[in-house]
Amino acid sequence: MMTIHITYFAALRDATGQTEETLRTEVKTANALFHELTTKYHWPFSEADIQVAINDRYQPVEAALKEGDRVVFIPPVAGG
Amino acid sequence: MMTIHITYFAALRDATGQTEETLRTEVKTANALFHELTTKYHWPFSEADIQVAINDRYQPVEAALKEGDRVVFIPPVAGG
Amino acid sequence: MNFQLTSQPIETLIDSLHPHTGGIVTFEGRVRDINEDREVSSLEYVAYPELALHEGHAIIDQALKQFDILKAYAIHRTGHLEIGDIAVWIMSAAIHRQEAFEATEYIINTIKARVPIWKKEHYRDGKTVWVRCDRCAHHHDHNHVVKEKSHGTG
Amino acid sequence: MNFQLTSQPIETLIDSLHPHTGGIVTFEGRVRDINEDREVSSLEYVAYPELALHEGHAIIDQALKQFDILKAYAIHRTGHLEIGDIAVWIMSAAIHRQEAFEATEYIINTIKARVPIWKKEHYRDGKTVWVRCDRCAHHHDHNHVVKEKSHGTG
Repeated sequence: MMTIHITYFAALRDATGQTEETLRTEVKTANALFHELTTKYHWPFSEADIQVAINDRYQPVEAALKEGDRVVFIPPVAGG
Repeated sequence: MMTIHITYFAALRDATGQTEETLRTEVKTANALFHELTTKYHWPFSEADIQVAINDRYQPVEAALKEGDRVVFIPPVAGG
Repeated sequence: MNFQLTSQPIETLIDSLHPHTGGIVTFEGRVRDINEDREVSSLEYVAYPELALHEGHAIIDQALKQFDILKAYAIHRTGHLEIGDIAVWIMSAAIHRQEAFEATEYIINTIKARVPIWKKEHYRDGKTVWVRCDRCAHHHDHNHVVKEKSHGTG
Repeated sequence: MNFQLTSQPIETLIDSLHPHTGGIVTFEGRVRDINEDREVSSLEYVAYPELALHEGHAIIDQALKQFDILKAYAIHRTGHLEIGDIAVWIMSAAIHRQEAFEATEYIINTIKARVPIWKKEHYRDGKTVWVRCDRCAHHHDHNHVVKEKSHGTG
């Protein structure tokens, strides 16, 4: 079990109904966490739509998580 | 014989030593006039370097001249 | 008059450039009133600032490395924007123009692909949508409409 | 700071655009202090105004026909310019950015090729030369130096 801090932006913030949360989880990787949360919140995205940031840097979606990581799932961007 | 008005710009103005002149000539075309004037002023350009405007519009260098035309020989441009 | 000659100075807001600078290309992205055939009344841009700044700086650094330019700069707006407002402004300065065109186009394309900024469109019919990407929105209309809510008229 | 986020309005000097406008690309051509390895102190631009205006308008009209743009505009300076001064300024506004990039690049390339404007470079060594074209000057050095005269130092 480890503690992970998650921040939500844009469509994921709307779909989740909160800005951030801290949770304890058994999963080991970012994509496993994504699937756990998708089940919980019924997010309208597939893994292919999403990028992952860990501690404010993009990481591969398969990246391992460690205690205290700050995770952001990034829905499709539309700046510019 | 016809009367032609010529205006000089840039390098051709320097090489000719005047801004404009009106002359009477036997030649029938712009390129013939160019060669007549090159002989007179020793212009440092060949026909391939030069474009021709007649009455303020680009014309082919072989264009026929008529009485009263205003001619400008255009050295290589360098705007922008 | 769409082409003019002037003997007076031409002035823009760009200064402090290296004296080798011969060509500057800027891009302004503005909020337009139509997107994918829907009438837009306003926009909201939200950024993930820590990562957006990191990625933005990395994009400018890459442009400076990849193209023969003297300077590059970009600024992106956040918050609520009206039609005609500038969402993003980019400039590249180079000795020769070709490099400035290429760098500016690289920077806007890469910002759109990588920088975590999201755009919520507010429509005249009162609905709102988080846009997934430019020029591809209506091909995936069902997935796009992540959440629509009534928003008054506009 | 070469990349910034801001919640404040971004402002430029461009206004009065169609509300469909999503992308604006500008080009600024500036006087630089080095050309073809020679140190330039200032420039002089001379135009043949009647033909330059005709050709300039024709270029803008062609850009409006050829590219999917909403507006295009160009202005060219004449007279004596110092290092850093803007010699030419061009803008294209379009619904989508790609067309604005293409149109602006077309306009500057075509102005340089067709509009009867000439540039005399004044060098730090006091000489002056009517430039034949950009980026090709030194390949024809003898032909270029149409007339050199002493011009003081600068």
